[in-house]
Amino acid sequence: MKLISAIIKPHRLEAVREALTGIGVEGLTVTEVRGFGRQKGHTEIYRGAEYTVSFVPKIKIEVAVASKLEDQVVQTIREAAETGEIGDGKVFVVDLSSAMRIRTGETGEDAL
Amino acid sequence: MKLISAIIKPHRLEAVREALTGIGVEGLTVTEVRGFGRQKGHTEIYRGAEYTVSFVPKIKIEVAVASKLEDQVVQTIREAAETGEIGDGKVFVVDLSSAMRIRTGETGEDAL
Amino acid sequence: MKLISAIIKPHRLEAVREALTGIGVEGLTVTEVRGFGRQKGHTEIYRGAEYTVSFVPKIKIEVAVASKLEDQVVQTIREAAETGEIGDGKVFVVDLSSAMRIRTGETGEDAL
Amino acid sequence: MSGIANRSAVPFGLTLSTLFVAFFSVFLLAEPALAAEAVVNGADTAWILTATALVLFMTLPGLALFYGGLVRSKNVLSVLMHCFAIACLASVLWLVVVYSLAFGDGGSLQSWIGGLNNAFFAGIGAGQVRADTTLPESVFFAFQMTFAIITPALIVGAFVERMKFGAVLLFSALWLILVYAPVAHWVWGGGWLAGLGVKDFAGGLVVHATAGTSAVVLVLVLGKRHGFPQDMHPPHSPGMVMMGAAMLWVGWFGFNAGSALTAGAGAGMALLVTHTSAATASLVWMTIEWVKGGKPSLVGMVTGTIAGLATITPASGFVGPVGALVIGLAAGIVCYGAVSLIRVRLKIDDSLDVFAVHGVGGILGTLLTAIFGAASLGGMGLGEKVGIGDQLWVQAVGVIATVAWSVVLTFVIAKAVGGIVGLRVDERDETEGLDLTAHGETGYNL
Amino acid sequence: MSGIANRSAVPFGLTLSTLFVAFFSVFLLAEPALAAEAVVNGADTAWILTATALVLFMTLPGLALFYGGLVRSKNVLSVLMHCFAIACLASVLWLVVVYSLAFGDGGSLQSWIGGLNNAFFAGIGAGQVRADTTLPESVFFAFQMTFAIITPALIVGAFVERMKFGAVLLFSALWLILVYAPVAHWVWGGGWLAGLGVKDFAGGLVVHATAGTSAVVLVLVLGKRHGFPQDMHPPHSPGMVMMGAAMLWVGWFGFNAGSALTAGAGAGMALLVTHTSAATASLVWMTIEWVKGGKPSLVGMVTGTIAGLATITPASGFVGPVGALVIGLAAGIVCYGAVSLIRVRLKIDDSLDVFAVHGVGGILGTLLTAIFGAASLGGMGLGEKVGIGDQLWVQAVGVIATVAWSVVLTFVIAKAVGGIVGLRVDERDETEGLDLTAHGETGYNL
Amino acid sequence: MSGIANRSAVPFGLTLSTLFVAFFSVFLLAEPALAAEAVVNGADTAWILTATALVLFMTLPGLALFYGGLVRSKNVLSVLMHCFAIACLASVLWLVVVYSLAFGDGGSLQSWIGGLNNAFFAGIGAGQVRADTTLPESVFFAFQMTFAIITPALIVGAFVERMKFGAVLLFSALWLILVYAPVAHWVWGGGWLAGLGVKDFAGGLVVHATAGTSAVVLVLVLGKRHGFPQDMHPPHSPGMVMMGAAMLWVGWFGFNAGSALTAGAGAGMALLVTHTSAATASLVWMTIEWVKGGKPSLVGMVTGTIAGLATITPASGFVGPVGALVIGLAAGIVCYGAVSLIRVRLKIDDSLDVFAVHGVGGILGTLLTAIFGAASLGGMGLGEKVGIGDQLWVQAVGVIATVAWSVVLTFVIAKAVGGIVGLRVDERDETEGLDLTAHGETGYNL
Ligand SMILES: Nc1ncnc2c1ncn2[C@@H]1O[C@H](COP(=O)(O)OP(=O)(O)O)[C@@H](O)[C@H]1O
Ligand SMILES: Nc1ncnc2c1ncn2[C@@H]1O[C@H](COP(=O)(O)OP(=O)(O)O)[C@@H](O)[C@H]1O
Ligand SMILES: Nc1ncnc2c1ncn2[C@@H]1O[C@H](COP(=O)(O)OP(=O)(O)O)[C@@H](O)[C@H]1O
Repeated sequence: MKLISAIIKPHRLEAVREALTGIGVEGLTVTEVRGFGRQKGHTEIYRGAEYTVSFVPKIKIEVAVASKLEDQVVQTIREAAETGEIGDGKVFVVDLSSAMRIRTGETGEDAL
Repeated sequence: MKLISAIIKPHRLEAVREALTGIGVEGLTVTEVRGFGRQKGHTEIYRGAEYTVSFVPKIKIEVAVASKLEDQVVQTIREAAETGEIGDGKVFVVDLSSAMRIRTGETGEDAL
Repeated sequence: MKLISAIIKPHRLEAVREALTGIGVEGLTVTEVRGFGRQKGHTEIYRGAEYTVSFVPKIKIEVAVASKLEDQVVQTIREAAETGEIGDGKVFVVDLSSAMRIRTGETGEDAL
Repeated sequence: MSGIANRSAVPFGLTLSTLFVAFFSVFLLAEPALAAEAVVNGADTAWILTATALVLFMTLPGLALFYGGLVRSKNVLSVLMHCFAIACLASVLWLVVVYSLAFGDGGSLQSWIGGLNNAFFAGIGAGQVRADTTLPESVFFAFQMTFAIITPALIVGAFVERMKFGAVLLFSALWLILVYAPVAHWVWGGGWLAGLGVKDFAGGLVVHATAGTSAVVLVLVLGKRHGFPQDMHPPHSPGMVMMGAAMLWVGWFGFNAGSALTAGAGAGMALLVTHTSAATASLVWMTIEWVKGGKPSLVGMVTGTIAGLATITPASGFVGPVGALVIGLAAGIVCYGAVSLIRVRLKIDDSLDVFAVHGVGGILGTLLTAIFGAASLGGMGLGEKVGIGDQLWVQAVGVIATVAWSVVLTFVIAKAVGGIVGLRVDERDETEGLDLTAHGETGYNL
Repeated sequence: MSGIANRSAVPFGLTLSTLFVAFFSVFLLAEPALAAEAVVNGADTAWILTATALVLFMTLPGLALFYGGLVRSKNVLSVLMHCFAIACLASVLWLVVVYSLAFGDGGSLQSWIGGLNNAFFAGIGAGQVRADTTLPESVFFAFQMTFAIITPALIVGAFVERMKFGAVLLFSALWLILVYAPVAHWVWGGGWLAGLGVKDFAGGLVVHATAGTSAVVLVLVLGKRHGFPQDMHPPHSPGMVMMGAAMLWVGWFGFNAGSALTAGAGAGMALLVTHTSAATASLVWMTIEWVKGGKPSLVGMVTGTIAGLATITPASGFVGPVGALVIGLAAGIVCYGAVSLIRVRLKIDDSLDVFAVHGVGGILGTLLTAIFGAASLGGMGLGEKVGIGDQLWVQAVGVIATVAWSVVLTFVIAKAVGGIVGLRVDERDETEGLDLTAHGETGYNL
Repeated sequence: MSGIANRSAVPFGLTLSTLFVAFFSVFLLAEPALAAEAVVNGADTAWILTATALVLFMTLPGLALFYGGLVRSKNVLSVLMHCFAIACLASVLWLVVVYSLAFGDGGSLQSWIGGLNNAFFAGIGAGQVRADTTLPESVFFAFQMTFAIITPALIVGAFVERMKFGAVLLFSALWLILVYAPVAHWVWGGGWLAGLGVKDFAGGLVVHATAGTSAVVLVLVLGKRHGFPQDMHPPHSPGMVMMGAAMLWVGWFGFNAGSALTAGAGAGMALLVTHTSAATASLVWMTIEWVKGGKPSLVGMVTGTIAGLATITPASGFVGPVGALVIGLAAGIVCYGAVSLIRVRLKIDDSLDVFAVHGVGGILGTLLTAIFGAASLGGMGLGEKVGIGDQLWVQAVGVIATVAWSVVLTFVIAKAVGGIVGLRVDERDETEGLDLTAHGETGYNL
């Protein structure tokens, strides 16, 4: 199993969620994060002084999936999240050594 | 070492933390997240229009533990987090390739 | 590739970001989390009753880097985040099985 | 108003049909039955119009914010909703029947309750002057209405985070009719306590003692919040609490100085002593926390403010500034002790300390009125040949009667409402929070 | 004021040079041309000074918070900014020219528009009494100014989350001069609608019908928010909405009871009926939501409040308390229906329902004034030999004229502003939110 | 009051025993020594009661929110606490001694300071009329008290996020006695500046110049915030800032128009010019930001509002509306420049710009009063044979005396407080935030 994390632009969340639902993903977890990267933050002015806010609001989506679905899920996320502009974000994948559904105690792919 | 992530219902956090402390876990990190899954979100009505909020508030607990403790920790989380209702959440485990305690520079299991 | 997560004190964030930028890290993602560990929370008094807040505000930094940079990045984080006091936090490293830049579709180390 | 007001009517006896007649009578009898002899004083009217706005401001948004900030964020909207809905409901009921019960002519029952002659504002000409005042009756009516709005809203603090919304409304409506109306009539409407000489300038008994006592009784029927007292949470927004307290303070100028019903030295002194007591009690509470725990808190300080305000309320027309200093001191110490006793020691989940602050404060102030109202102690004087002891006894009778009536009636109403619609939400809703489960909204979508 | 006021001036004809002369004339003509014969009444002045503060409070911060809480958190500051900036701009314009256009002497054009004689407060002595009142003209001027502040600010609710800041200011300035000034003149400044006998006590036509109608026209020119209606979000802070609504309610006492311009029974009754309608409409809206969806919401309830307040506004000096109950009932039902019709069914993105609440409420109240103003229905009477039908016709003429003028002029202004500076921000800014992109700030840095 | 008031008492000489006697004298001497000849005017009283509520509202919650929103979220409660605690402390001190020092009879020292004759409200009958007014002395006392509340609270903006709570209280208490009381006496209590003919209608010198100047001196003693200026953060809640500013604006009507002490044309004009200056300065600040940085901000705009209000304050009873336009314009430009100079260029960490806005504004307005107060420039006139130049000189003397006294005394007090309890929290507490470390609370538990 794989745990796929995607850092995306906040306003793409709904599109990504719909796209993933469309290919049969049944669950995912979302975190509000702040990103630092090529896309620069912004400057706020407060009474004549400048404040640089280096971080940009982003959304992190985490989806655990069976390994064979990895490519499809990554592609789906990419398509839904892409705007073509700097700051579109990343997809990271790590191996999941085990998974369990708390309610039933099911493990492995049944838990997803 | 293993990094165990559990997505649980927010009101179970205190119970899980106490249970983990009970079996000797000394540290953990908590994040407020939103989940999408079998448990459906809710509908809010605003002046005659319906808004569907697809996401449900969840808590993510991350605990890094020695590999030999994995099963015990996962079981403990499960017992404390379970309510038997849809939406109780998941436990995911990934391998931790290294760990370090910032204060002392200790690494490996000593860092946990 | 490695995915390095550091749990640090909130007021060290700026220092860590600058130190990482200094060694050429071009991106990172930050999450506000709450930590439980040796550093104790605090007690609030409300009209004669005590409330124990067990959790301490922390910041989680996630950086994906080429494997060969792991040590340097971990050390850099450590140096910038350390205050020498309990609660300075941890650095955890997991293997990253793949990465992709959403904007371009680049994968592997090019995506970072 | 012959034929409309049923002079022997008591609350339980008021029938829908009587109200129905009253409702339409205003269309039929636009001419006031009684010619107004007295004249309106413009200055007094200007001040009481203002005071009316100030007292409404105490509840909306003052009290709502004060209470809303003290609960958890998942229940904040429900608290605001309770205060707002009660305010609306009390306003309509005031017009329909409660004003008449409190201030109308009770005929042979005048010692106990007013009549129905002024239900739906019937029998009151648009320009009519309220007896014994220099105000148009519409202004007196509206000013008193704002008191009837805040009193049941005060009780909200007792039952937050667990009571059914329908039960909140039904309880408040019945309480207003069965507790507030009679006690207001006894003290201010020419009833038996007024006859005895009970002094309650702005509502130590009518407002604070009734609400505070009823709060604790309701809690005993309703039960504690799930997890109380071991698993509680600090106020979700102390800043919101402070904002509400500040608005209450400002609005209280209307409450107490408005109760003079004239724009003169009496109002001025009432304002001054109100302010002095509030400031003193705030500093006292702050100091106690500082000495005991090392950290004076914002929520603590503003709780002291409200204690000082509630306590001076009955006394505010009768004492001088130095009396107010002492009353503020007493308010801070006694109410702090009462909070620790009731919620912390006795573990009664009067969640936001309605009894300890308002009930205790109102009663304390009512008794201290007898002392610091004496001319020899800087007060305005207790009246010819009335000693402090005499007045203290009269005040005590007022307290006992008010408390006893509130306890018994609230118990009956709470049981009745519990039987009809049920008092509590189920545990799952309580856990998830009332905002979402009862009102379909979330407090903060940041 | 010879030589200064250009008596034939109409808005389009006012030239900068005329204003320039007016500006300096106040230095030259410090002595008022006209000796004040009437006397100031202190009590009335005290009340209207207070009412002025209350009505300013309605906009700042009341309306700003009411609207700000309804949008998404990324646009909250832009909404506050719109309300605040419009308030400032309207204040300055009021002094420069709008007061004079609304309440100045229009000479031969008096039926249509005031003159420029009072531009920059020229020709008004510091102690001068406003004609037909007992108030210093400075007080009358300031009180009326607060109405000119809130009216364009009401329109903000229509165009939130997408309109350019520059366009907001330009639109509001032109609208104030071209829509507000003439309509205020027609109804309150001695213009043709006043001559016809149109009754609009506190602005059902002048304030609510103009703002509401213009709101919907502006939206049709401006277009919907990106994602409307399928992808909308609930209010980001219902508590902020409630706080704003409560402040509006309290401030409305100044709005309606202040419109009596005296501190007497007329103000008292206006306050009472205002309050009654607000409370009733709130309960009605709550009940409809409860019955339909199972969950009465805080935002719903306070929307009812505003509907009740807007609807009673034109009637508030003419009806009695029972009339107010019926008006509140009608307001709740009709405005609820209007919201569902306009935004939900017709999918017109009048984002915060300015037309459905203010426009519909103002028009409804203007018509109901003819009915419940009748003495036979508990009102203050429609005047000698004026039947309900007669008055209804006159009121309808007022509505039609106001709506027609607002529609046409708003359309022209919106098109003009669109041509000059462009109405909308680009889509990327709309997506990122106006707070950051237009004002360089973020709402919550918690 | 023989034997009680020590006519030669100066602040340093006031002994606890004297106060002790004064405290008990109110019980012994309930009968006022002086029969009140003048009569209370109800309308004036109604207005000043209202104004008192408005000015309290400026501090609680207005100023507290204005300042609270500007700091980081970890210090928001500490700022609210500072404002609230100072308000309470100032209220009690006002009663104990400060009113008497400012407005009591100073006997042979009358030019410099009042006496102790009115300590604890001693020697003032409940119905007594304040000399030279038509108000009960209780009302005059309370109204002036609200000025003594806000003035030390203004200084909070200078030392936020780093000063010890105990030091805040001690500093404020000493400052009120040693700076505020004498300057208020000089200007308003019949002291030497009043004798010179200094014009300060509502506190350009007494309130804004004292607070502003003291703010910057205190900062120089206290030191900068850790990380200033390189590592600063934008305001944590611009919406809270705006809410506070709006309340300050509304409350300022009480401040300035209340300072007329009567409900007449003087109050009306004061209200109007106050409003005009506020609106103008807001637009000016907005425009400067727009032109310079491309993005007009909410915080910037409302800072302009406060600058406009502070600047018009001394002038508000003396100038006309067009003068107010010019004063507002000057306020916006000069205060904007002052902010940039002091905090941005000179890097003096007067954190929330108390000096640049209040100090500079108050001084500027005091000087401009001499110009736009002239009848030839639309003002109310400077008096018989007083030219603009003459008055300007008098005003300058007032400014110099006020500034000099404030600088010297504040320096001494700050050093003394530093020696006794220490001024600053330690760095760790500063980093963690004062809410938790000093008050044991957190601002937002969402
Ligand atoms: N090496 C990295 N490790 C973790 N997160 C990263 C890394 N690089 C970028 N990110 C995240 O991805 C987001 C987008 O990256 P950025 O460099 O701005 O644009 P792009 O994705 O177009 O290359 C960043 O805001 C950050 O949250
Ligand atoms: N495949 C997944 N990847 C990541 N998180 C998931 C996944 N499936 C579920 N979750 C998380 O677990 C939560 C609970 O899942 P849900 O399907 O609602 O109920 P249950 O745990 O009872 O099966 C979700 O809200 C989501 O946060
Ligand atoms: N086993 C663990 N798993 C996950 N997070 C941990 C673990 N132990 C500690 N942490 C995180 O590191 C933070 C610091 O740990 P703590 O024990 O307080 O101090 P120190 O890092 O000095 O040992 C904690 O607040 C928590 O967020």
